[in-house]
Amino acid sequence: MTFDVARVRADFPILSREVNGHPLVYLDSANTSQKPVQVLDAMRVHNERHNGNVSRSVHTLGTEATSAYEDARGKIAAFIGAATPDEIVFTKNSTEAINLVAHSLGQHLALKPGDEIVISEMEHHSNIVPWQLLCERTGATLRWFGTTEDGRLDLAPLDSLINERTKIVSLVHMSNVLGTINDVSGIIARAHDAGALVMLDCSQSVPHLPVDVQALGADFIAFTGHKMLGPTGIGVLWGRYALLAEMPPFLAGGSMIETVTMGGTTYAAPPARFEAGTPPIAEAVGLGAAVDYLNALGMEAVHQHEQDITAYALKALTDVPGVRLFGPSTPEGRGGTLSFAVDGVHPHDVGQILDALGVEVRVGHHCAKPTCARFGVPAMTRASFYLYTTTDEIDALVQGLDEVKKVFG
Amino acid sequence: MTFDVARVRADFPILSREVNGHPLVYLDSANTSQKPVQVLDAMRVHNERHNGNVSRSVHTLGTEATSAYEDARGKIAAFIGAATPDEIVFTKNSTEAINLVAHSLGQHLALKPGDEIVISEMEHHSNIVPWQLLCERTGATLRWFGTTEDGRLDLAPLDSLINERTKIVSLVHMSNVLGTINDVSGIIARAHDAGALVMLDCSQSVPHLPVDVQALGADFIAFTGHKMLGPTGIGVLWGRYALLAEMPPFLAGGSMIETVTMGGTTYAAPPARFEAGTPPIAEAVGLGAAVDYLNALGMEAVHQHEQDITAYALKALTDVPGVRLFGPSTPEGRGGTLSFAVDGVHPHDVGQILDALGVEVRVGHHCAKPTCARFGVPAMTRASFYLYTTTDEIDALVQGLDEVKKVFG
Amino acid sequence: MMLDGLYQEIILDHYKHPHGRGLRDPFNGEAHHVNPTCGDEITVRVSASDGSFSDISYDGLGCSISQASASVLHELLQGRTASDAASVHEAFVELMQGRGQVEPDEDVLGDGIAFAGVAKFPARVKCALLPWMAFKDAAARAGVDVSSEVSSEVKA
Amino acid sequence: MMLDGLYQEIILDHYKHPHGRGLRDPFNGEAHHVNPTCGDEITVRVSASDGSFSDISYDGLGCSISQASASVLHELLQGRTASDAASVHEAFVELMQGRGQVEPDEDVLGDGIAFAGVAKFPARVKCALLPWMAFKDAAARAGVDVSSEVSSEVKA
Ligand SMILES: Cc1ncc(COP(=O)(O)O)c(C=O)c1O
Ligand SMILES: Cc1ncc(COP(=O)(O)O)c(C=O)c1O
Repeated sequence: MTFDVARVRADFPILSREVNGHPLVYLDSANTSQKPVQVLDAMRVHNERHNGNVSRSVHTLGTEATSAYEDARGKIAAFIGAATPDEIVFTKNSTEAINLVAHSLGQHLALKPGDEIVISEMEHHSNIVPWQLLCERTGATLRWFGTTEDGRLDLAPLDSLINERTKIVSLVHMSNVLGTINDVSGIIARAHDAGALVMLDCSQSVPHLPVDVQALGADFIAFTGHKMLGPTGIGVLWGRYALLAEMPPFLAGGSMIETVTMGGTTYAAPPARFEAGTPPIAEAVGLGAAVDYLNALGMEAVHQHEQDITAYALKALTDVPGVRLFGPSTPEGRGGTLSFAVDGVHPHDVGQILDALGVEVRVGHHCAKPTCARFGVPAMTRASFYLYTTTDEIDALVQGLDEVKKVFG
Repeated sequence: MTFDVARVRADFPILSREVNGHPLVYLDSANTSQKPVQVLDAMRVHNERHNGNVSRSVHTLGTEATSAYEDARGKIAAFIGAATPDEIVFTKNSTEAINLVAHSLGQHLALKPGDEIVISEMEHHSNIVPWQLLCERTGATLRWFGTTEDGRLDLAPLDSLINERTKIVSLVHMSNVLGTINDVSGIIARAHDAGALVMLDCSQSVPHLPVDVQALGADFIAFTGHKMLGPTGIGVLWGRYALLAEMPPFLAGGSMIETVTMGGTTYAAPPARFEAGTPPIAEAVGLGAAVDYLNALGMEAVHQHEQDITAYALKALTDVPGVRLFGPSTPEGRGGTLSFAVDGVHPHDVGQILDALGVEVRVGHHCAKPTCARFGVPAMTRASFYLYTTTDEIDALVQGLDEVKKVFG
Repeated sequence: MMLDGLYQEIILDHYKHPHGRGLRDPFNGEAHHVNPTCGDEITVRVSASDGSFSDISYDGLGCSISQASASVLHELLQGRTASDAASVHEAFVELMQGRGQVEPDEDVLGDGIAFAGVAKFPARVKCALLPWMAFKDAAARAGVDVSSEVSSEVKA
Repeated sequence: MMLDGLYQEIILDHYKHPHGRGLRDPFNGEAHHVNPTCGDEITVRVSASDGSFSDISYDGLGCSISQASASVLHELLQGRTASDAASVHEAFVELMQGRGQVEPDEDVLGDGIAFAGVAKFPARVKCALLPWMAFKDAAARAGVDVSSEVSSEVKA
């Protein structure tokens, strides 16, 4: 079966709109993805027919809402190969999921001066700042992997970087700037040998590749609904149940308790322990529908389509004079996220002129200032692809870059 | 102009469904409200036409999404009389908003043993457990107001409870169990005299009464979208700008930074400082539409309608033999949330039989175990009203209670 | 009304006239369980010797389903051997988790068959299971294993 | 293309041939500003004496709009008195916050009128204002007040 991108596109209402008089060419899916009508319909039906609060009512609406919410949890567990739905904690986004682990695991491990946390230079700010703050709170030391010239993790210092003082290693699975898909198996093995726990920021991988947490071997992963065809307002933390069960709560309030008196409180088992307050219910339903949509196409097929587009785009951009690519230059070990510089033109200006042509790319530091600094630039232009991206859209990008060079020639 | 409840009801698709063969009688709005088609449409249009990530792109979709998100912030600021939209922080729910203050203000004030935090016995768990945990982290002491027999804050010990050791006072504005609307002016004056800051949990008041933060006089308030016709997945923290500006961040990651290096990070000004990661964008748009809807009716009119319904319901329930009401017995100083016991029948069973008749009430501890304990019961049955509630629905509740007594007679 | 056999006469009878209620001495295992969503509580004590349960006593606060379930548990398991109790326990848990698809065996479950209707109400399954889970823990503390797997869905 | 006068020739000229660029001594006020969303940076130095700005120097990294804006700022304010500078500053900020509705006065703003088109692009207003905000801070540090209110919407 070939991947029918035209049929896929028909499911995304926004793709038929115009921008500045041109058909929309949306090349910013690493920032946020568009949503198919199936996801929007599922949320609408939920809100119009089954809206009630969860886990709190015996009434029919509450029971229907609870089933819908828990069904979504089950779908997401199956999607990533979790051992049980109880390993899935709904958060508001990836960022909250990482903060949750930084707080709760940090407290559980009783981090102290002398302990070390290892991240990398190619992280999103959401996988940097929570660990910086954890180090501030506890006196632990932050260390990091560097990035090689071709945009890969520099593994040379692996054995010294991860050592008996290392307690937590948290790395991006696929870079949102360089597109690199990190082969983390060696790092995870080393970390586990050293007695450290491993978190992976899968914000960019779970939407685009088949990800199986058993095969990955990490202890926690985070990802976010809005980058995988789902709504804003929902993210996911997966963690090994035995670890979650040992961790203290982070956010506190309704639904995460076992019993409360004014004098003290005991907590529910995971995942409830980590889901304080009314959760993003309709958003979970939407994310469940997004997972159904991805499953129906098959993540292998989605990934293959993106590999094809990426190969085409790498070739096309390499052929544009004055364009400098950051990150791996072949499709192997990378996803469909291409960052580049245009000689003598600031990314802001590149993005502005492309936008005038309906081509939506992201410009700036992509919430990854250290990655930009590593490559000696304050900002980059980034085109990122998804299951609805076509080669025509890559052609539109390339033509747009010619226009950019004309204006700033 | 009289309040046209039939016209209001026509905007809520779910109200025309049936439950167990009976027309839906939804009396659980204190748990979560239903959503008018205007809110659902606004979100749908946003997702189908203007979806992009915010504050990160120069492209048209990103700019449209950012305007929509910031417009919503402006609407909410105006709705509660905030001095500037920068005083509005979007969170995922009330619970996160309270946790944010407990962490960030707790750190800012450098709480220590000997310091005191004052809450009350009629709080929702979301306004109890975050303060218990803050006390655990810092060694501060938690103290609380009791509740009188008729369900009001017991202000007798005000002057001793709030004293020079008090640093934070956090109280519910309207009780989600007793319906009591707390007159907080005296407490706030006393707290400010003592040098303490005051947070109000307005989860139940902002949806139902005109609330003006200038008139209220508190330093922080929290409320939640899903209880005020808006979607799940969004809540609001309002704080005085000067205080927010002094407070350290809580959740960390994308969008809350000024600059990031591997060695250290500086933070953006509020509200961005407290909105790490991709925020609930479509949810903010929905909440903005909810505020538009409430404004179009007028909060005074909404409140008056609920007062009328409450007066009717208080009378009707008082007339049912064997029903014992908790909380204030007249509509003065209370909202449309009525909790009660039915002699000899457990709330679970009351709720189940009412549900069989299509009447959706909440049963259980309502995330307020200490309130239940205060009145000597492990659980209560609660009927709660909103702008779409009719006197016919109150009649259906009363008839349902007759049926309950028949089954368990 | 669409109560679909939830409030069987048998259940209401056990609720209004509970068997064996009240905490008694002696006992060698006790457990206190709470349903965090609704606040129902139960304490179960067992006195186990020579491989059988000479007394099972309990006290608690809760709805008709949880209270009747405790009464039925007492009736079914009091005086039984550990292995008998384990098979009854297993049959009851299976019935409750069957979403209304399991046909109960009256020979094994006695009055417990009245709970078949409860299995169709996901929110109430926890009520029915509360005393049984507390009993299992109390028995474990008395050194007797009465295990039957409870799926995570029911725990949630 | 729908660039609506964003990239005026004047702007591109200032971008390609910036006036007064480079940090110079002496100075008695300096400020470094960053646009957190795009990473643009600028450092502005002022040398203020006898109530006028004898030198305004700057260096930075940024897009055509922010760089051209710094060049125009230099051209307009270098050598001017504090009160002249304040009124030009105010006129420029007003133009930028006008969402394209404000008619610029060439007598006051000179080449600055080329930025009228920028006001229609909310995402770029911050770029144009970056040097002006840094200048204001640098002047304040040199003891000279050049205040004009910047609405919170533009800060955001
Ligand atoms: C008084 C009160 N406070 C706090 C909350 C918590 O709101 P949320 O669950 O949306 O965080 C609620 C509702 O559940 C409430 O009624
Ligand atoms: C690699 C990576 N990590 C974390 C995040 C944060 O995701 P969110 O903003 O949904 O929290 C993103 C996207 O913004 C990302 O690309």
